[in-house]
Amino acid sequence: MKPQIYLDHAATTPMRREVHEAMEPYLLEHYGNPSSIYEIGRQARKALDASRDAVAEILGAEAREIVFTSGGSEADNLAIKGAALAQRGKGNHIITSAIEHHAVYDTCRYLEKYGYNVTFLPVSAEGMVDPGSVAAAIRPETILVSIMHANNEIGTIQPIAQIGNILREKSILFHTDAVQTVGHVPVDVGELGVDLLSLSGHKFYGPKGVGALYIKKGTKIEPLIHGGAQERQRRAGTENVAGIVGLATALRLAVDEMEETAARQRDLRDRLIEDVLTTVPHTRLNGHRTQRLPGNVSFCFEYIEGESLLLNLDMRGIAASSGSACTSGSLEPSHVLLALGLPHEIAHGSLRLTLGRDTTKEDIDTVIDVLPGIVQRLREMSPLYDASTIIR
Amino acid sequence: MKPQIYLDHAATTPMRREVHEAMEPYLLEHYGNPSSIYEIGRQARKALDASRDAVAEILGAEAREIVFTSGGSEADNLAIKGAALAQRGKGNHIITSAIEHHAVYDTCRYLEKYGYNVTFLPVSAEGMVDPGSVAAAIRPETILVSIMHANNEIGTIQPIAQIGNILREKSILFHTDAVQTVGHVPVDVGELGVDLLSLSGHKFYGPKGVGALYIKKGTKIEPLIHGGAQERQRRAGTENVAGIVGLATALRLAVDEMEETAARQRDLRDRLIEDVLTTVPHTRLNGHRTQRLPGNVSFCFEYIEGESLLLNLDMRGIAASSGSACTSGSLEPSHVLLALGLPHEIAHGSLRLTLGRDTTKEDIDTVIDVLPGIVQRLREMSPLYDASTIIR
Amino acid sequence: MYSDKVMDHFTHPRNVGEIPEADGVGTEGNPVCGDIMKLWIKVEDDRIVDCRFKTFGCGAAIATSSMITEMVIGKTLDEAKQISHRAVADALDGLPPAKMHCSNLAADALRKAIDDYLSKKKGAKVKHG
Amino acid sequence: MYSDKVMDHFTHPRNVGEIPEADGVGTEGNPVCGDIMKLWIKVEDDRIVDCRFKTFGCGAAIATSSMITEMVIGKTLDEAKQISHRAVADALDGLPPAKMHCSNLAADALRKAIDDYLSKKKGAKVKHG
Ligand SMILES: Cc1ncc(COP(=O)(O)O)c(C=O)c1O
Ligand SMILES: Cc1ncc(COP(=O)(O)O)c(C=O)c1O
Repeated sequence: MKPQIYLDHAATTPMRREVHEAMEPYLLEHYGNPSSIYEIGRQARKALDASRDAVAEILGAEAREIVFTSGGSEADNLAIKGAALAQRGKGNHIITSAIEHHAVYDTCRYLEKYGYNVTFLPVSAEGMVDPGSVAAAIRPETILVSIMHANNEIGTIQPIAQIGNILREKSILFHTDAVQTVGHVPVDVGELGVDLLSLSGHKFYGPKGVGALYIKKGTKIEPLIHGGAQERQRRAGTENVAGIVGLATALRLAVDEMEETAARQRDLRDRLIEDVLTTVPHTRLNGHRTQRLPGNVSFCFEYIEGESLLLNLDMRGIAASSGSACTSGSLEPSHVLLALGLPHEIAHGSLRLTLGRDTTKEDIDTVIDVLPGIVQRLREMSPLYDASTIIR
Repeated sequence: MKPQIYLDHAATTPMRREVHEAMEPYLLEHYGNPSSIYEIGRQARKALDASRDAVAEILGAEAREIVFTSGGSEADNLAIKGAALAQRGKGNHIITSAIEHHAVYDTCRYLEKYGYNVTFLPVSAEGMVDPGSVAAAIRPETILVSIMHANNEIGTIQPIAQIGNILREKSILFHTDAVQTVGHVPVDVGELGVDLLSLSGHKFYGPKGVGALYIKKGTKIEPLIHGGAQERQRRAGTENVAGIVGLATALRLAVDEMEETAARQRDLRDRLIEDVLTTVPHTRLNGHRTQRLPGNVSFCFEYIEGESLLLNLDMRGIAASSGSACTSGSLEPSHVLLALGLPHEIAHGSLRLTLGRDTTKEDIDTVIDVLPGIVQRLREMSPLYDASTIIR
Repeated sequence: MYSDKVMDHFTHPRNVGEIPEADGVGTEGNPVCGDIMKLWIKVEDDRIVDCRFKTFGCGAAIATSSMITEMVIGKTLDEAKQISHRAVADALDGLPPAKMHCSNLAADALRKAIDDYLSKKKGAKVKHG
Repeated sequence: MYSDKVMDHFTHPRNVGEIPEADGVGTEGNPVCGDIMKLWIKVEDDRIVDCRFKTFGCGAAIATSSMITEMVIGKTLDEAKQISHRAVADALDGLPPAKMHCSNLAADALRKAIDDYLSKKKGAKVKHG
């Protein structure tokens, strides 16, 4: 049973048929190990090379600057641990933001255990990092800055190019987690001024379990996975050839239709935001009103809790999420929402609806139709509701 | 163009159609993120759970003891770095062998840079680790022993259960890299007496880019990839659902037909070994004569170099390898062959032929037919050949 | 994730609402953790004759609240006090491990409501005595 | 991986073998590295009239050996000495980066063979002179 309305594209996207078709030969016939010198290995190697060229070209990079990984999390870990360990001699201070994905956030916390000092920059109520605060946080021993390109929960797009400009002349590495932007908005490593950039295939209609890290040439990085000489010694392990071909194919398709898809999504997004804000009282929009991902809508509904909202939506055929899908196992409200200054009980009532390339006006109409009733019903069940409405 | 005779199954195996069929729904329809609570996420979660159950059952483990990774290399890195870092307080000595795969070998070398002491145990001329030497190497500060189950180049199967017995009562973690044995010979974590065991899907007709690490319950391990709460906080990142389903399916199939396949391969293997040793002079068998993988044949042909041998075989439609496929990028002869005591020039002349489930008697006949001529031709071109034949 | 029973109680929660002139009220949880449960009881002859709830929380929190109201109506106070966390979860055919704390909330809120009733009664007795 | 030209020279190597009464012999490489090349030349009037080789090594080593014998036959010693590493690789339509050292071997063996010839000639002159 497929949900009729899938609105959780920030969690993962359905793989495109064209991507599957591109992968299939490398799952079956061309099964060679790309490190082998005989014909069937060379076929795999060619596919790998072509995929690397494609990804590099799209990002404005060189082929040898692309390292394929098992996903966004590995790319983030490789970037941050790899850069931090390789710069040990130079310093031990890292700057990041309070709203990073756990793959960056937890990795920085982990490094604190190993003698690194990390500054977690606060963000504005709209989830913006102030480039000035990055500049102000720099110390002589700062070796790395990691600020995400766009936030996965609230959709706010960060001023990466501005931060890149501040860091350009300094010998501080700059990483951005672009998992939510690559394939959705233009991403060019030169324009952003980054040394390291993470992406993940399944966020743009490619396969799960494959990602990439851009590593600007000359950037020293310690491998996370040691072993064979794959990926120019920066990432060991037999390459996921089919996955890599799938990632490159999906990225090419996403970039080709990006402008059109983004414009359509922005329209639907804005309609959804406005209609919900006007029809459902005590509702807040999370994230920035305009500097946000084309497909991201994030609300907090006061007096109710997110999971029960999701279950109700699921029963109506609407798939959505509350906070990051990755963290749904935890009981703590999202650190991103708390960083916006929201009190705990309001952060618990968050709903993220993320649009995709197939999302239609009808889908959005259905949500607008169904959502107010569900919220109202849950509020009526909530012991917080009555009291507060009286107070207001 | 498919090579007619693929004899490099230790490098990678062709994925089975049944595996592809099992994966396909999770590449396309059931694309949900397993961490999501709505229906399409729960489908993915169920598939993940079922795959974990299957792998656990086959290994004689519990489901929660299985962590899925992006392959054998990641599993090895997670096991060794994860265990070493988590035991930091207890000691800093690691015991391993001189013939480990680079994913273990290089990881241990890497840890040496961070204050760990590593003993690389020598092996016999047949590539055997002496369990007594493991016992003798133990120090009060020993925290981890890592000995591979079977070697990928020379096929020698190690006495893991015996080593496990020695370590059983000690508080020293025991890891085995079983990438070459899982799916090929019986592997039961209880019988082997290990705390950690690595495996990789593409070595048993499953997909590339997915593997697993068995982590005995109670074993403390630091994650290699931090971030989301996936895999019980031991390995972050959106799960490669289709890959994991493929791995479990392939393993089930491999285990079901293991006995029959292994018996057939052993016959062909032994015929190949005997015929080549009798028809090609100045040839050595690498590895143990009987304690070896059912599909592994490894020779050194004196006076010639492996790559030119491989290219000649490839032109005759035979895909084979020289040393490990992963290391074919390097110019150094294999550390495994050198550890057997072979001089450099002989180690350069190695040829590995690894049989698969589809390998036929005809395939082996063709190799036996073609190989002596190729070797002879290359020898006639070799400046080392004349001189030496005279000396002998 | 959730059993059919949990989903049934979540979708069709029994006894939602307040009892205007309740004999006892109990609140458990706090908004920081994302779960608050408030429970009202009506008592006659040491027997709970009505029980209603309001809950802010996840699916499990709502289902356990609903479940406990069903379990408790008709029971004596002594019987009601003996309803364990486990019993609520079992009556729902189990809860996911991460959600087990929700069954605590419901049982604890009930206990608080009973205590509230008993202390009021004692207070009334003292006054009249 | 290898160009068609490399594969052609590898598959059909030109001038394999020894020259029994060679005027010069050069050996380069060592078995530890996995590449040894031995090259014989026949010289008439300061011109290389024949050149043969034997090589223990990879595909690139065999192809560069074969290539250099073709390039060198008919050349004067001075011309032959100027054959650069790059020139051998270029004549083969390039080599993979990891294999570039193989073209060094061939050019170096040639230089050694020429030096051998020259030093013998000098020796002969000295003896007869
Ligand atoms: C013994 C052994 N360990 C580890 C690996 C690494 O596995 P993977 O290539 O899946 O990372 C391999 C194969 O390459 C192997 O043969
Ligand atoms: C911003 C961001 N970074 C990193 C990740 C991790 O990517 P993956 O799940 O592919 O490891 C995600 C998605 O989960 C993300 O949204």
